[in-house]
Amino acid sequence: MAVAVIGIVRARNLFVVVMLTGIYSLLAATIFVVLDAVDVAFTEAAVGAGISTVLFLGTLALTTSEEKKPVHNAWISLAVVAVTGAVLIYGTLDMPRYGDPAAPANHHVIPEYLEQGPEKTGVPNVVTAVLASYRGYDTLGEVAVIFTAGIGVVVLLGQWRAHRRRDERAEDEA
Amino acid sequence: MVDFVGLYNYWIVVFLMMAGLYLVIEHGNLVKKMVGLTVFQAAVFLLYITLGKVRDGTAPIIAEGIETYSNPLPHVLILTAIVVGVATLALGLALVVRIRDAYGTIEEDEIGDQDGPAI
Amino acid sequence: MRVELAMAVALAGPLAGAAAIALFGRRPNLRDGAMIVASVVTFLAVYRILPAVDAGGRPELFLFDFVPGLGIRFVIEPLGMLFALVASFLWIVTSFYAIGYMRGHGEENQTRFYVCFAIAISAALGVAMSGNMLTLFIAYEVLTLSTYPLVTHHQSPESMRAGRTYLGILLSTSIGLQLVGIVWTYGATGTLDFTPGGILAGKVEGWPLIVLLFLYMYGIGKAALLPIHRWLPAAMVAPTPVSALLHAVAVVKAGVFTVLKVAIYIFGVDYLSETGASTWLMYVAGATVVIASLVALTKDNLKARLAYSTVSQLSYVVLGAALATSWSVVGGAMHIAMHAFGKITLFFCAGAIMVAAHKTEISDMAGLGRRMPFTFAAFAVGALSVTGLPPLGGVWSKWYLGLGAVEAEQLIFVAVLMISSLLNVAYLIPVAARGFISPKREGDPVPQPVGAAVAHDGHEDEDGIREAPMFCVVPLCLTAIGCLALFFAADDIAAFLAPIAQR
Amino acid sequence: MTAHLPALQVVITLLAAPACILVRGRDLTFWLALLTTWAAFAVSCLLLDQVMTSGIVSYELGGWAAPFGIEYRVDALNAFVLLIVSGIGAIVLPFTPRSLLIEMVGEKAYLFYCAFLLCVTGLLGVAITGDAFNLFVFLEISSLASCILISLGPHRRALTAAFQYLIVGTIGATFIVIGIGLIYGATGTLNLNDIAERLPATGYNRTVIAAFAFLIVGAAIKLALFPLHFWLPKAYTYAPSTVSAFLAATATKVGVYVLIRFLFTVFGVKFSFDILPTALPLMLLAVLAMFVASTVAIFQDSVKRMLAYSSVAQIGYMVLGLSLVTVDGLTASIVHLFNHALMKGALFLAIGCIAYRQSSFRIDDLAGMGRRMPWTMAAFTAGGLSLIGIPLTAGFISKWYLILAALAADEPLIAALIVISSLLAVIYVWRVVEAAYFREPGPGAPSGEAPLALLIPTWVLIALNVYFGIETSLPVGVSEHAARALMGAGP
Amino acid sequence: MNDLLVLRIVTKILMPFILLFALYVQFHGDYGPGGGFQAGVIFGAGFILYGLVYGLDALRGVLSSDVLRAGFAIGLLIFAGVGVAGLLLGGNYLDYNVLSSDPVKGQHLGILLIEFGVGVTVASVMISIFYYFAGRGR
Repeated sequence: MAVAVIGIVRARNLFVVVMLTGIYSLLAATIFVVLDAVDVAFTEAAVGAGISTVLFLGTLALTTSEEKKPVHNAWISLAVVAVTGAVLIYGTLDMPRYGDPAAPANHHVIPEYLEQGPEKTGVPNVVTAVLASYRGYDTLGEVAVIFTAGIGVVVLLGQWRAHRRRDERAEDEA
Repeated sequence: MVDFVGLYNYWIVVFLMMAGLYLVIEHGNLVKKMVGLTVFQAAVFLLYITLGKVRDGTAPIIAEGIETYSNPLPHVLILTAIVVGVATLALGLALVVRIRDAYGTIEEDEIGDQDGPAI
Repeated sequence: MRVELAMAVALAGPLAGAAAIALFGRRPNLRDGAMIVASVVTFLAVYRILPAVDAGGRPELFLFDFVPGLGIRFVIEPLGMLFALVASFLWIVTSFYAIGYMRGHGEENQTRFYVCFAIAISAALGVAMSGNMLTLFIAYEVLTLSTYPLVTHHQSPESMRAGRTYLGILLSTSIGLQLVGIVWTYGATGTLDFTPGGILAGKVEGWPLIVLLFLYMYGIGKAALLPIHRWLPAAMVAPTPVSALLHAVAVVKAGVFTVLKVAIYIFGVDYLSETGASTWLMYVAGATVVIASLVALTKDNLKARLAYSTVSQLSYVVLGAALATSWSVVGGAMHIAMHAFGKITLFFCAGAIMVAAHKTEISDMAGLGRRMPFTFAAFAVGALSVTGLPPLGGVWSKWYLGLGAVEAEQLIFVAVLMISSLLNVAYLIPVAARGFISPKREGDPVPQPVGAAVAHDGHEDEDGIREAPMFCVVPLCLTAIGCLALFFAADDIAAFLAPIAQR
Repeated sequence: MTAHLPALQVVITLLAAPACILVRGRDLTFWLALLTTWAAFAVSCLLLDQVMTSGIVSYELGGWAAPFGIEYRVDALNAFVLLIVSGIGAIVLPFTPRSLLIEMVGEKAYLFYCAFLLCVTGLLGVAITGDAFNLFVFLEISSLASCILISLGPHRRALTAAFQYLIVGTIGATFIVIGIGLIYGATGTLNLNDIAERLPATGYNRTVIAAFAFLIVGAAIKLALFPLHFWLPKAYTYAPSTVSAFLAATATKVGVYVLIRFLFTVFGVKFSFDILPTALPLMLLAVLAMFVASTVAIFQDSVKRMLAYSSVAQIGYMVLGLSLVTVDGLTASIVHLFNHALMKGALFLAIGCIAYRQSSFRIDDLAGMGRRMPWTMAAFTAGGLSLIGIPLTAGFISKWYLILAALAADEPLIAALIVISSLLAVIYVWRVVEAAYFREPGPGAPSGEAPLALLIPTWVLIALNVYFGIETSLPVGVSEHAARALMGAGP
Repeated sequence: MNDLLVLRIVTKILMPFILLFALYVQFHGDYGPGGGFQAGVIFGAGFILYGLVYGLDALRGVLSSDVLRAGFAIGLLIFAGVGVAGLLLGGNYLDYNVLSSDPVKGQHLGILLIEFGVGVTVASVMISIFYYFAGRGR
């Protein structure tokens, strides 16, 4: 994955970048399977490797596929990134170790989900039970987000007659 | 240093995250910015899922004879987050297309050059 | 109840007048009539309050609270009464004068001018009657804002620049310093009500007290202490009625009035003199008196000279507050009235000269007195009053201030008063004297018969100089007579003001 | 039905948004949107009343008990923010039909209303929820929806502004997600209240500190705290005026709310300010925001941009208040939250009235506007006075409490800085006033006043500015109540 | 043209299976991995494939963009409506227990319904996003 990412950073041809991103997503999905998150893996594969790639390709078809060489100084961004990374690393120092069953994340609310969830909802897939019922409201929000994005795309890319006029006017002003 | 062995997973995630963030901040190409955002978010997803892994656990689908399950909650959250991510992506790319229509370029610098002083 | 009603009428009268003026904007006669009516009604309402205050009453008008215990309250006491009387009376006079001046000059935007004028008067009365520091502050700000359009009336680049100076100094000092002082006071004492004896005693001490006094004194930019006096000369680009009423009476007097109010009812005269917190202020005021007078000497433009003279005279009042004795406070308060009458007369004259002869520079005015005898006579009276010579009102306030300086054992300020009087003589008397004495210049036409004041259309060429229109001349004569009358009324005024200085 | 008020608060607008798509008719969607925002406003009024009389209202969505399901938890602070969001929405919306014609394409009207409702939903959802992840989801709804709204601006630069908003907003949101993840790793719960209870048990380890950093930075991006404000001026300048009015009045306010919530409720005063030195940097940034942004505002040619920078400065005041970490300071912050929503809303609506007549917002092009559009410019001036903090306006009340709080916290320097920075506001407001009233109009100046449909909402906000400058018991009472609760001093 | 023909036939054969698989994922989400979102994506992908091979106009003939736009709304409304139903039946918002006399059955019903809503919205949004991106190129 790291290789894919380095490739993404370095590559200037955007098709390559997009393909690498798709590979990156697929790799992520396999890791999700390894980490027992089958639902997530399924979704990541469908979305990250599928839909996102299609979207990117669509965009590239409509725009351009070569990135110009960046001209500005990279030091500031590197510094920001380095600081953020350092804070994260610092934060992980006290994290529970990988796969530790005793980690606080795995207690508190989880036993309820695992033991009561299937009985109360009649759904053995705990992920679905939590997603749709315990935290159903989050899912409602999620649908609203998708809905918003749909509206956004309609607004932005719809063939509105007035758009044309508007953009021409903008061109004139420039 | 043995103590840190259990953390290296996180550190890989951190590296990925930072690469994504770097892409977003540094690159002037709007598509590449969106790619960066995707990478960044995917890394965050990994962080969550890593958190939820329980050694020897299996996917949290209740079945006979299995006692240890991985933590389902991060999975749920990330499912939602993936969806949010793709929604953002769709909207962002739609904007990129429109910007390209209006300016004829998707490089930040060139866009900046085209607009004169503020209205 | 009747008195409270009168207070409400006094405050609302000018506002109603403003509304009426705006309403009749297209019909000049009706509009000007409305203004006269409003000014008369306002004065009568203010006058109606007088007996109650004289009898020791403190009528109160309460509107609403911002924060529990802190709201818009109006209370009237002798000091405010005096200021309100002066301002409302002079508004009537100025209204007539303004009509003559504005028409004589053929000014534009007269309606806006009169509307803002009326609002400014209302604000000045609000300052006079305010019952706590917050109310005063609000009225003070309204006064600043409503006079800005008057200063920039001509909308020329020059007047815009002057307007910016005006607004910049007044707003930045009031918000930047005064408001901090007010909030600080509130934080320290929990009240902002004007209380006899002050509210700060025992609450703020030592250095903070001096800092607080500084915040107030320099926060009251309208009092024009030395480094922040620049707005006042700048404001002279305004039409003369504005300079006359607002920048000799309403605005600047609102400033020094606030200084007195703060000194008496926030700090407390006794507390000030005990702690000596105001010692620095005496020196600043004294320096302002002298330096501004010196600057006035160098000005050839009549209005500029008068403006610096005002700066100098205002510091008399500040000095009165800073000396913090009962005499000096009474003297300062009295000076508000005395100087108002004197200075408004001078400004009226300057305006009349401008309307009639189109002259603004003193050096050009030689010999004009013969053609405009009433104007120049009144100028002489006003100048003498401001200088402080008997039998004119100005003498008394200086007298009391001098007594106050003696009482405070600050004899140096007696000297300052003397020097300042001499300087007054030096920069004011020659103006009047020249008008009468200097020989007429070559080519000047034969003077017109005296009293041939006819309606002036503003386009008469310089050769036909004659007395200004009736609307201008009558008011300035009235105020000159007022200066005279005040000389004889001084005892009554002192007695009336005595309560404010009671221990 | 009163038991279900918290759910209704969000659901009403959420249901109306898709309904708009189905209805489609231009007028019909308008009335639908209007009705629902007013209903949401009514609900938030009732909620506030309920909270003030009977304390915290908790609502379990889906009937699942708190740490397992998602909980809505309304205290005085949320209820107040909800009131601001829904109230401003309700006032701004009637402005849109006439303003849309000019600044935006008419046939897209129903999509606009849909996006608007979604934006309201998102902001309300953020404000009301008691669950960390739910907060993120609704934050995204609001930021995507506002991105759409911004992109509708009349100039093509609206597109780049929206793109930047999207990128920066997503980074901010992702930071918040990282923070939430770390905190979940440390405590095992997502319920805000539950987190607050379980945090002390972690001993505030390094994970918690990192989570804190990410959450605060994420929130700071969202609320445009200096120097993370760079996205804001662009977005507000190029968005349609109605949108600028709504976003300026609500979106950053919700950001401030999130910051307050994390600092005071979730992490608690002890951790946020005693263990970590958060107050000082926040105070520094706030002061910088006040000065730098105000100074930049003075040099702007465009009124909208000027107002946008002024927003950054005003956010500085809010953060300054809370960085004092006293009940007084927090009260001042919350009061200013409310008052600033009123004044910025009014000012941007006044700009919208101008936009009805001319397309330029340059200060030079406003010359003589005071005579051409007297009511509009009078409203602008009144709003500007409120922004400066002239007495009898709401702005004065905020400044008053802020200065009092600074003095009470023994920070006379801060008090002085607050005052001095208000003077900068005097300068930039005055530039506009001077151009409008004391300069002669240019040849192309418009000749008519904006229609009543635009003037009425503008003047309603101005009237509220004056009303709440005089009758302060509502904002101050609620804010004090909220501040006490946040500082743990009991109501 | 030949490879296109192959593609067309393969697509035609595949279509029902893709859609069937989508439906399976949709309704089997309770037992195995999957759910409304994934189903919606797959469903959408099926149509996108169809559109790629047969052209946008053919797809428009099957599903007009107006229908899709209605789809966005209906999906969300189903979801939110289930919540309201819970409210009307005396429970809290999104409380499925009250949907049926037996709480567990109610839960199951609720989950199915909302997953369906999710699926509808996601599928229609995906397809219409494809529409707009593809439709703009021409």
